Amino acid sequence: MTSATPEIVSYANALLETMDGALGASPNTVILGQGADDFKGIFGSTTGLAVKYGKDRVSDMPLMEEGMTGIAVGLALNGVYPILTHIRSDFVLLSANQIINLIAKYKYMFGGLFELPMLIRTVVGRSWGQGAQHSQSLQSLFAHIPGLTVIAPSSAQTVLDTYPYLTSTFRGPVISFEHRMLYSLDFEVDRTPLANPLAPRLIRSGSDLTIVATSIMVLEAKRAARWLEEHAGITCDVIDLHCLTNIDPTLILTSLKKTGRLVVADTSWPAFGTAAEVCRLVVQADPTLLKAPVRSLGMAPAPCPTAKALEDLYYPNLGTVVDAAASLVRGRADHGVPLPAEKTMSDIYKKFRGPF
Amino acid sequence: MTSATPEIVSYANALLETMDGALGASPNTVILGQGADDFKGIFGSTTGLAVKYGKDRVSDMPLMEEGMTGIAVGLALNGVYPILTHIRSDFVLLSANQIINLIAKYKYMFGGLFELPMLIRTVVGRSWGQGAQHSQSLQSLFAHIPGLTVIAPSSAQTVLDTYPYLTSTFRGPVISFEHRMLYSLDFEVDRTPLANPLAPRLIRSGSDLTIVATSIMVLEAKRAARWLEEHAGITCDVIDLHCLTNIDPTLILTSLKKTGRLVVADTSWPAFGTAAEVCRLVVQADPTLLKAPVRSLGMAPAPCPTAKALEDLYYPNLGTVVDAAASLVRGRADHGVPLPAEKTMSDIYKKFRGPF
Amino acid sequence: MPSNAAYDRMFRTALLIRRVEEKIIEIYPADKIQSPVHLSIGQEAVSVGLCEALERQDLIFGTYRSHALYIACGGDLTQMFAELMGRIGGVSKGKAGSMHLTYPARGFMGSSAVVASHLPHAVGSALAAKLRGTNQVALCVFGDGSLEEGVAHETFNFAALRALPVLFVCENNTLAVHTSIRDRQAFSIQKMAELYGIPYARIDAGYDFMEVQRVAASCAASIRAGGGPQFLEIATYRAKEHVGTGEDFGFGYRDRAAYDAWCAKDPLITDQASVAAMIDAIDAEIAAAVVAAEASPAPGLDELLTDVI
Amino acid sequence: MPSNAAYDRMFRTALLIRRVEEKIIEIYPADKIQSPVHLSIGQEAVSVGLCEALERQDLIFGTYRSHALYIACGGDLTQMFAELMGRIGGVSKGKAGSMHLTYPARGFMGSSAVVASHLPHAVGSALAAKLRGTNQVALCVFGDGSLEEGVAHETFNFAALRALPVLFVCENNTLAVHTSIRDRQAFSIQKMAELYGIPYARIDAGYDFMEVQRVAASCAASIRAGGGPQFLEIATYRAKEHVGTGEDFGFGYRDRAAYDAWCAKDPLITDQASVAAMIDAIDAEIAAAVVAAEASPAPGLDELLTDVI
Ligand SMILES: Cc1ncc(C[n+]2csc(CCOP(=O)(O)OP(=O)(O)O)c2C)c(N)n1
Ligand SMILES: Cc1ncc(C[n+]2csc(CCOP(=O)(O)OP(=O)(O)O)c2C)c(N)n1
Ligand SMILES: [Mg+2]
Ligand SMILES: [Mg+2]
Repeated sequence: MTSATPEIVSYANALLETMDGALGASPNTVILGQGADDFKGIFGSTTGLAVKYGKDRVSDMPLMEEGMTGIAVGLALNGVYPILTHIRSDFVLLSANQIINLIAKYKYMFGGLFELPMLIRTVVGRSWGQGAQHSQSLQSLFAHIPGLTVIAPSSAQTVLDTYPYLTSTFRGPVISFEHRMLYSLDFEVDRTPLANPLAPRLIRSGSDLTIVATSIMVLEAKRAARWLEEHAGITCDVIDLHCLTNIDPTLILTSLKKTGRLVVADTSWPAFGTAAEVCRLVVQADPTLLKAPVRSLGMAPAPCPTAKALEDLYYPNLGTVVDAAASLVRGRADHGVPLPAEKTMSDIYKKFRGPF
Repeated sequence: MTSATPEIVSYANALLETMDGALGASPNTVILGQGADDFKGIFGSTTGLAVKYGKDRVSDMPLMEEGMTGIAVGLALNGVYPILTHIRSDFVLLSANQIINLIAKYKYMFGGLFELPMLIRTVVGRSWGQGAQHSQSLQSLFAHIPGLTVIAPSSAQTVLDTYPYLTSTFRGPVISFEHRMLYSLDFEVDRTPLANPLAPRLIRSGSDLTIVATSIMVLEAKRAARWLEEHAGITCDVIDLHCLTNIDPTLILTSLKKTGRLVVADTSWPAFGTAAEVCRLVVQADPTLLKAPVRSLGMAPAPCPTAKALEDLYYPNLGTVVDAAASLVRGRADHGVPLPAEKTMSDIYKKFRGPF
Repeated sequence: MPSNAAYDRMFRTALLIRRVEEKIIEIYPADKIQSPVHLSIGQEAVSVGLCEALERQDLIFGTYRSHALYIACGGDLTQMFAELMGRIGGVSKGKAGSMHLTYPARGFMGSSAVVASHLPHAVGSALAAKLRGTNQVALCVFGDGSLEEGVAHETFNFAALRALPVLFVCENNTLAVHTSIRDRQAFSIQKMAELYGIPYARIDAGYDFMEVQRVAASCAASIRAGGGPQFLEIATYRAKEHVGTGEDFGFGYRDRAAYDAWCAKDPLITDQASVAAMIDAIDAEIAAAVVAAEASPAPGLDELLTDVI
Repeated sequence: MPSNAAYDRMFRTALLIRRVEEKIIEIYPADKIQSPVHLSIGQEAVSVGLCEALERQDLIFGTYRSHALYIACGGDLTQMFAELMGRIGGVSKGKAGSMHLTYPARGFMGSSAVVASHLPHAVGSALAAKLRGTNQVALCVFGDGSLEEGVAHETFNFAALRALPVLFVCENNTLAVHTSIRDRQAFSIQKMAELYGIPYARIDAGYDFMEVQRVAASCAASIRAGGGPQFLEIATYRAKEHVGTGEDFGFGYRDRAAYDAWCAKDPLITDQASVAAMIDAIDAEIAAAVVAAEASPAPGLDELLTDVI
């Protein structure tokens, strides 16, 4: 452990490895999705699997999101574990009825007679002018609904931690929001299994501020924490929320006892979103933990504009996180902490791909 | 004003009056919905209008929620104001794609070239064993999405305040969550127009506690406030949130400055819901306003069970609100305030229909 | 070949369904069943004939109007009444109620109150059957209204593309709530099935369980032989209001004459000899089930949050 | 009757579309257009013929692959390039980009990147036209993939039921991304249209704008005369990869031979005399539009939150 160089895996390869693993582990596991079997292989996450396991098990689909999701229900009811793929999470809205009215309710509504183990993988688009209809990060909609388990893996590590557990052990339906920009990044990974892969993770420790983040905002939070420490001596707890449903707030509350200050950085809109839910959990437990107003960072309250210039303003980034954190800790907007020059995350990650 | 007996209007009749008014005011306003023209008339809210205005303008529809909603887009783009009806808000999920990917984005995505004025009316089921698929209150899902305006009218008064404004003046798409149990209740109404029908309303004043409520929970909050005053001398501010999007928090913050204690009572699940959003707005402004943990009341974190015995436990009611309020104000669970005997709201409203 | 024994057995099941629903009508005003009920009276023979044509490993999917399907597949009566009454002894502990009957012990895998939402479930279970080589047929029963929903198109296309073992059965009572099929569908149901190359058959005598059994059995045989999906349209008649226990001939949207014509052909009315031979035992069985169901307690707080995830 | 003048006019528009897209291919590597582009090269004649058949009051709805439709309906070139480049001078201030072109001044009412989602928009606008008596025809252009989505079924049924003035046009390039129509559709497109009683016509020579114009004009005339919806399937060929500016014949899912066969019939390739007569003026027009577009500034913070509600 000590002397070995850490293993490096890209997000896309972690996905591919876990998909391969799931298909290899059981003949009754299948992947269904438009293009799941083609040469692009859902951005590399299913490449080659149709050849290896057959097109019956890694199956291209017509355009039929609602139908495909209902088919997953029937598969699960008859002994097959379905993995669905959507190349943009926006398209999952076409199956909102199946997910919310059927999948989320099937076990409870029938008094526990049925279970619907399945994994719905959806990719969140961002940058390169995806525009209003190819960029949404819809985790909050589904996290509102009891019966669903919603995750937003922030790294190859969390993919490797969580997907094998989901496909082999977990008995409920799961929706995963995978961020497109993470796919090409490399991560250090540690193969030690976790006791509970759905728990939040403390991924950096500090004492001035708590940053609760999801998905790619976890990377931004880590980078911001490093910047703040280097440039201002401000240290942060960074918590990767990872799973948005049935959040155990202990880690957050413990951190806030120390820091008293909270920033929530999510990939979606703050209103009725992750930021809102984290705020609720905190003030239901103990509002006196908060020594300063909470800051929530997410997409601007508008549909996503296509123009690059607006897109750069639309999304939070390293600078936004640093600025929010510094003004919270220093207690004023003119906090004096230097801001990083980078204007847009996508440009950075095009050049620097990790390892993280 | 002083001596006149107040005018009493039922919720259903307020809806019928505003629907009639909208059709009468413009030949280019139409109602579309399954059963909109039949003898049940969407629980009395469209009865007789097909005869009065013709079946072209009050139009029954095949089963085609996604298609129908897309048709509303086309109507709005070509000079017709559409009012859609869904007899259960659960069915609106079949049109989530049109509402979220298209309707919410049409104006912004095209740089303001188009507007989509329209009203989507959905009825929230509750009680009498509606079960998991006929009882959801899905306002939070849509309130998360920029571009939509989401309301949950709590009374005949708010219907009369708001609907004529929406159908005649407001230029954006609106989704309204009308509560089925409100339909048969009578309300005192005042015809004085409001400056901003989408603002929250302070509907009762007190000093010990702030209750922010939506839809039928506004009635429960009012009844609870009365009970608390009568039985324990506890007085409450009751705020009807009414519109869940772009909430102006001023009224809530002003109230909290006085009371320091907050209960949020919504018709849906608290997680990622209205309670969460209200908490976010408060702690982003000033967490020190909160002198005690916030309580959120909503449906239990499960799909809705059909059995009456479980349904009674599933929903918050007068007793739950009183209990939460009393324990907050007294600072302990054994608060000593007597609880009302009623176990279930539906039984009460079957006997007592107002006026409220 | 259906024998007299088969006739008697199916007649008995059909009569059992009718008498169960008449019992529901009887006890409904006392608020013993506190939930919406969508009665199958007039439509019993469809479910009876279909279930008679299935094998034990087959899977069944239905709608909110599935009392008949539940009983026809062999569902336990006490568990049914307990379910309708919201008791812990219900097949789903009272959490499901009338709109969501199910009986997995006989392959009845769920019923949904969202029109057409179960169509892809049947097709998915058929895909699993094909992948796993289980020799199962999936039976999917739905109303004529289902055919308007987009998911019907998606589902039929996929079932046909993959030649899946599914029997689609449209119970065509010509109504969706109060709207006639004429005002809803610009297409013919037969042509819709044929669009996907799904073999289609129609039964006009939807009251004739023997005929339903015969045609359904031949469909199932062809499906089991690997012939892919089949489509069966069965004309039937909804005797009561869409939801609830009353009649609704007085509201101008339909005609009592059609009802009378239907009754004149319904074996449960015309074959009074069989009725007389069976009704007492059936009624006793029902009465016992109601008593047993009522003895079951209501679910308590300990059930509120179980089985969510 | 289309004259030589009509041929020249349509040829010019088709060539303009092709040259605009070739300009896009040229400037794309320099990251001037930072968004996905779905090129229409090979499919230009469809939009050109259709728009030529419309009247000024008519309404148009398209997909993410609508460069051709935008230009064919008369959209301004500078506003188009500015839109693609994310400039404030774009038709939608840069907020829309390539996937959401629109030009209301010529009735182009929107294009959606969610496959098939615009079908009901066209039908709704046709319903409004009928209610308001505007004599408009709604033109709805979509790819073959759209027909698999449930909403297509819902929309066709409704348009037929209400006899609405809408012209459905399927641009059948036989591909959805990389998947052949054979692997996606168990139905024939013709039979699908006919299922709803929607009159159907097919054009095999999708490169022939004259033919497209002729057939579309006769469809539009019939629609305008109150004949209800019409359906036109037009065979066409997507020359480039699904999204992006490259070719993709090397990935095994399709054949270069089919492409070569198509090119051999494409007037923009075969009629080199017309090309020679027009290309310089066209290229100059395009170059000027690019320069003008680039002169337009990027939208600023003041635009981020406008036009939301
Ligand atoms: C998606 C959806 N839309 C609307 C409804 C309301 N609804 C309940 S039953 C019904 C009619 C269905 O008719 P049909 O499919 O013919 O079945 P039947 O009731 O005649 O058995 C409607 C519109 C629903 N339950 N689900
Ligand atoms: C609802 C939906 N599902 C999936 C996608 C991803 N997608 C984009 S284009 C496309 C293929 C569409 O094919 P077709 O309709 O034939 O149009 P073409 O691209 O050939 O013009 C797909 C699957 C999408 N945009 N929308
Ligand atoms: Mg019917
Ligand atoms: Mg295509």
